[in-house]
Amino acid sequence: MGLINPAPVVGGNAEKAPCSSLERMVVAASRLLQNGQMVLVGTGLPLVGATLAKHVHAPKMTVVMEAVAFDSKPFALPFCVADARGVYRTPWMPTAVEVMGQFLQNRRIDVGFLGGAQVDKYGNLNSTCMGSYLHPEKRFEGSGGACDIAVLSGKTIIIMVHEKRRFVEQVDYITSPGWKCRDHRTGRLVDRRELGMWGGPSAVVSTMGVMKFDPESHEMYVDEYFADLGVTLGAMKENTGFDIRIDGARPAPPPKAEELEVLRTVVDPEGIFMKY
Amino acid sequence: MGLINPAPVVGGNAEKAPCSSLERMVVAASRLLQNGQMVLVGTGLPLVGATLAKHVHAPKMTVVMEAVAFDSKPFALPFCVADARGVYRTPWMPTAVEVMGQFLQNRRIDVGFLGGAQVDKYGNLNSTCMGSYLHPEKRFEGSGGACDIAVLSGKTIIIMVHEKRRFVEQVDYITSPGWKCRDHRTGRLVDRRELGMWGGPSAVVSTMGVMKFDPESHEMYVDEYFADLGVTLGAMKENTGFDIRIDGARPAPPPKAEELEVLRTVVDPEGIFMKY
Amino acid sequence: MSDSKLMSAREAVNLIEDGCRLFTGGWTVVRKPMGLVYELIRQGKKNLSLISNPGGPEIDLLVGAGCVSLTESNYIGHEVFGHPYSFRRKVEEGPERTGYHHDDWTVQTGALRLLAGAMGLPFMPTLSLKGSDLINPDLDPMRELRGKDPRLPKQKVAFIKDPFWEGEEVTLVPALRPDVCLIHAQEVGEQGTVRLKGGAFLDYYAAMAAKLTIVSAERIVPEDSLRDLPQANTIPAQVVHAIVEMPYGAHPTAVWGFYDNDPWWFKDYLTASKEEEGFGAWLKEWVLDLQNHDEYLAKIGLKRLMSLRADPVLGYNPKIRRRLDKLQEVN
Amino acid sequence: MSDSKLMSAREAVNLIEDGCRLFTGGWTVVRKPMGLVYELIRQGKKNLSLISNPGGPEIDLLVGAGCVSLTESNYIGHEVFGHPYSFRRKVEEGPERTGYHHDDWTVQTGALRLLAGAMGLPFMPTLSLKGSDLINPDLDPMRELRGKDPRLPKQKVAFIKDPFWEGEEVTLVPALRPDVCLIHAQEVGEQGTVRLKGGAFLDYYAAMAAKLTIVSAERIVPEDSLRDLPQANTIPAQVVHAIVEMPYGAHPTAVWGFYDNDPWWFKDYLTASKEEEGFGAWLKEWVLDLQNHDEYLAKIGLKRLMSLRADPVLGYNPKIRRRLDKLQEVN
Repeated sequence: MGLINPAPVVGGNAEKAPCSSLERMVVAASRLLQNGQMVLVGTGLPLVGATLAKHVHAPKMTVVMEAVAFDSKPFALPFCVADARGVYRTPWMPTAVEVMGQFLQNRRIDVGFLGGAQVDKYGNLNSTCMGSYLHPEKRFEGSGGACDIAVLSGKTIIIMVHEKRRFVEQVDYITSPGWKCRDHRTGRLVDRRELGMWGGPSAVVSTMGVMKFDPESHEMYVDEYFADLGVTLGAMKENTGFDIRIDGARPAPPPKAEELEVLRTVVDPEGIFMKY
Repeated sequence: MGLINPAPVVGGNAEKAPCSSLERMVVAASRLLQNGQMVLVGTGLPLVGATLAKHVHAPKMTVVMEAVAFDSKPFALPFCVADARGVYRTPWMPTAVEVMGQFLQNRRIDVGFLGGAQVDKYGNLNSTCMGSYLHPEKRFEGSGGACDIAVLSGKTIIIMVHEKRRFVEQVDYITSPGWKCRDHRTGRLVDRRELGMWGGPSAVVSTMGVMKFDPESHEMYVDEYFADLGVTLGAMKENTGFDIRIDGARPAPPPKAEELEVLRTVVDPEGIFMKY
Repeated sequence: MSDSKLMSAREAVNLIEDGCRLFTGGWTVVRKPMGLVYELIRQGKKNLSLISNPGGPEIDLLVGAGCVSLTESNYIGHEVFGHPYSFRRKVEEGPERTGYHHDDWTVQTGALRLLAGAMGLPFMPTLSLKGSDLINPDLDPMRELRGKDPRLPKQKVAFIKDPFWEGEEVTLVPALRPDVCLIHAQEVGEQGTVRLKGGAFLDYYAAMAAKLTIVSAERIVPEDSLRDLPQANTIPAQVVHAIVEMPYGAHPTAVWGFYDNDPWWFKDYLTASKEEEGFGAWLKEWVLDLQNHDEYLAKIGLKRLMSLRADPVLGYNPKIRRRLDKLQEVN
Repeated sequence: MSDSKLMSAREAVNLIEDGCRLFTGGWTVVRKPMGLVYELIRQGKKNLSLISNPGGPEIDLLVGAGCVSLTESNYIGHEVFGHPYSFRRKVEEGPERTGYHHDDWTVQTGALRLLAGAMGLPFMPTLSLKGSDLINPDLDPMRELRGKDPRLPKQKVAFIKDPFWEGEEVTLVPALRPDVCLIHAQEVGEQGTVRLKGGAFLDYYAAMAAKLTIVSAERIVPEDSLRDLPQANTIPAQVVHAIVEMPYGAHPTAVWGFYDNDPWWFKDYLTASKEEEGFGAWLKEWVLDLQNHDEYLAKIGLKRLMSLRADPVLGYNPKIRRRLDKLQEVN
C-alpha cells in the first residue's frame, strides 16, 4: 500500500549488467529522499531518482511535478511532466498555479530535485545557455520551473553528470540561485539569506559522488565518492572546474541489487532517461 | 432551448390576484435585462427579477451568482447564492475567486443587479448598517459582494422598496459606490471616474417606478412611474427623501399577464421572496 | 496505524488553541462545520479571531457564546431565515463594552485575501473597494488594534501605482492566514483527500492557507476510490491534518446530496436568540448540556433528520418548505 | 443559427491579426493546438508576440517560419525527443540580425502572469525569481523595446515592501494579456463549454485573460451532455468565441484519451530542422503545400494515426516506444 503499481517489464534490460555511472548517480540521489517528504521533481533524472526512491524505501513520499502530476500511481515512466503516464490514478489534478504558485510558494515542498547544465561552487545552477546570455554560444530550451524550485523549496538536491565544463567556478548564467547568488539591486553575489530567501542546495549528486556545502563558507565539498565504480578523489578534483575540498570524503555505500533491479525493470525499463 | 426548465407548480398562487407593488417592481426590473447579457445577481429580489427575465424574454442571458451558480438551469428558486437549487444542471462550478475575482474584475459582467437598505441621489447604496458605522443604531448582516458588484460591473441596476427613509439625500454608509462616491484619500465625495472607476448605476427600480441618472449631474430622476398601480408623481416626490426631478416621467407599460403568471407559478411559487 | 488522521470531534477540536485565527468553510447556511463549532463552544474556546467568507449560524453562535474577540467577514447571517441577533447585539453594543471587534470586507476581497494566504503571499491586488466606505480610513474598526494584535495586518488596505502598464492606482489587500481551517465535507478519503459536492466555495483556498485543517465529513471513503474521478476532488490529502466522521455534521445547514436546511432549527434558534437570555437558554439546552454530536442528533430526532434528506440527483429536498412563517410540523 | 461559434480552421485563424499577442495552450509536447498553428503559418501571419507556458513544437515551427517577433516563455522544446533547432538558431543569431527577441520566465511566474491577466489585474506578486539572473536588469533582452512596443510591460519586474506584515521585499510580475488564445481540447460543447482531460495546464487562465479564444477539439458534443458532470469541465462557454472540429488537431503532440505523441513525426522534424534549409523543405512539404488539416492527416496516413491511439483508461498508448534512437517502422 502506498506503493506505485509495478510496471510490466517491457525491455530486456534486467540482466546483471554492471552498474553504469548514470545508474550509480540515480541510486545515490534516490537515497537522499525520505519517506513522508513532499518532493517536487523536474523531468529526466530527478523524476527517475524520485520514482526509484518511492519504490524502494519511501512509499509514502509525495511526488509532485510542475504541470499536473500530483501523488499519482504511474504504471510507466512519464517522459515529461505533462505526460498522461504521470496522472494515472492521481487523486487530484492541479495546474501550475496550484503546484508552483501555492504548494511551492507556500513552503509546502520539502525537497526540490533539479538537474542542470552547469553548477558552481555555491550551488548556482545554469540551465539556460552557454556563454553570454544576450549573445549565447549555445542556447538551451529554457529552464521551466527550475528557478522557482531553487528559490522556494525547503531544500534542493541537484543531479548532474560530473565533468569539468559542468562543475565550474562561476556559472555563465544563474538560472537557479544557490548559496551565493545575484543581488538584483547591485548585480553582486550575496548570501541568499541576505535577499530574504529560505532553502538552498543541500547536495549535488554526480556520476562520481555526492557533494555537500560547508555550513559556513557555503562552498561545495566532496562528501562521498563512488569507490565501487573505481572513482578516486584525485579524479574528482581533476574533473571539477574549481578547487574542491576532498578531506573527510568517504566511499559511498554501493548500490544494492534491489535498487538496480527496480531501476532497470520497473522505473525506466525502456531506458528513456537511463539510455541502456 | 436555453430556457430554464419550468418548475412544477407547487403553490396555489396562480389565481388572478391583483399585482402587488413587490411584483410590479420585479416585473419592471426584469425588463431592464437583455438577452445575451451576462448578469451577476445577489440573492433575493435581484435573483427573482433575473430568473423572470430569463423565462420571459431573455433565454440566452447568463445568470451568475457569487458563490458558485453559473448559467445553471434550476427547477426551483435558490434561496441563497450557495443553495443546491442554484447549481442544478450547471455547466461549470466556479468559486468566488473565479466569479468575483476573474469574471467580474476582468470586466466580463454586463450588469450587476443589487438590492440595499438605503440609496441616495447619486446611486450610492448602503446595505451595512443604519446610523454611524462604528456605533450603529441597527447593524445588518453585511454586504456580501455588493461593493464588488457596484465597483466592477459594466453597469448596475438597483432594486429597492420605495420609502422616504430608504431614498435619502446621503446614505449613512457607502457600501456600494454610485456616481459620486468616497475618495479614500480625502474623504470627500467625487465623481467615480476620477477614481479610475468604470460602470455605475444605470437604474433604480422601486415599488413606485423606475429612476435613472442624469448623464451630466448624475442625480437620480424619475423615468417611469407605476400608474397602473395608482402611483402618482406627487406620491413619488413625497416618498423620496431628497428633491427628485419628475419632469419628463412617463407611466410605465403595465405588466403582462404572462409575466405575472410566470412569476407566480414558475419563478417563486412558494413566495419565498415575493411573500404572497 | 500511528499516522492515521482519524479522530473524534473532541480530539480534533482539542488541537485548537485559544486566541487562534479560525476559518469556517461553507457559505452562509450551506455546508457549515456546525458539529465542530458546537464542540468548540463545549470546550469553551476563547478570544478567537474568526474568518468566514461569508459566515452563517456558526459565527452567530460563537459570537453569542463569548468565544470571539475578532471577526473579519463580508456577511454573518441566516439568509432569508432571519437575522443574526447575537452578532447584531454585540456590534450594536460596541467594542468598548464587549471587547469584540468586527470588520467588514467583501466577497471578492475576502476571496483574494484567502488566495494570497494559499499562495504564501503577504497581499493580493484588487480593483474593488474604491469609492466605498469599506476603505474609509476614518471608519476602520480595527484601527486601535493594528500594530498591537499580531493577528491583524498593520493597515486594512494599501495602494500602489501600476508600474507596468497604464499606471492606474491599484488597491492591495492583506493575506488571510488562518491558524485553523474547519471544513465539513460530503466525503473524505481515509488519508484525507476531500470531495466537496455542489460547490466548493472557498474551502480549498482556506485549507491551503491554514496551518491546521480539520475536516468533518458525512462519510469516510476508501482513499483509492476517490482516484476514480480526480476532477471531482477538491482538497488534496497533503493539507488535511485531522478527519472526523460526523453524519449530519453540518446540521442545520444544507449539504448537497445529503440533506437540506432544517427550517425548524432556524425557527427555534431565531425565536430564542432574539434576546440574550433566550440565546443563553438555547445554548445550554442544545450545546452545553449535550456531550457530543450523537446526543445532539438524538435530541433532534430521527424523524426530523430523515425529513431533511436530499434527493441524490437534485442535491436538495424538493418537498421541504422554506418559509418559516408557513412552517408546518415535521411529517 | 446565426450566433453559432462553429467555423472552419481557416475562418477561425482568419480572425487573428498580424502583430497580436498569441497564447498557445497545452504543455511542451502535450495537447498543443498544432492544426491551428499550421493554419497560422499557411495564412502567413507576421510579427506575432507568442506566449506559451511552456512551448513545444508549435513555437519552434512559428519561430522558424518567420511569423514571430517576440516570445516570452519558460521553455520552448520537444522534451526528450530532441532540441528546438529553429528557436535555438534564431536566438544564437541574435535580435540584431533576426529582429526576433526572446525573454525567459519561469513556470511559476508565467502562471502568475496569466493569472493576473485572467483576474483583470495589471500585476501579481511573487516570492520567486530572487537571486537569479532572470531578473538581472543588465540581462533584460527586451530592454530596448520597453516603452516602445505596447505589447510589452514598461519593465520586466518591480519590487514593493510588504506594507501589511513583516515588511519583506516582494517582487511584482506584469500581467500577460493575450489578444488571442488557441486551445486544443478533447471535447467542446456546441456552445463552447470546454472539457479538458488529463490536465488542464494553464488553458483556463489563458482563455480568461484573452480577448479572443479559439478552441479546436477532437469532437464537438451536445452542450447539455457536458452538464452531467460539471466538475469535469474546464472553461465556460462564455469566454469561448470560435469552435473548430479537428480530429487529430494536436498531432504530433499527445492528447489524453485520444492519441499519444507521434515519435516518427519528431524524428523526421528533428532531422530536417537541424539545418535551416532542411526546415524550409520540411515546412513546404508538411504545411505550405497542403490546403488544410485533412490533407495533412491524409499525408500522415491512417496506419500511423491508428497506431498512435490511446488506451481510453490509461489515457496513453502503452505499446508505443518513445526512444527515437530505437524507433521501428509503424506497425
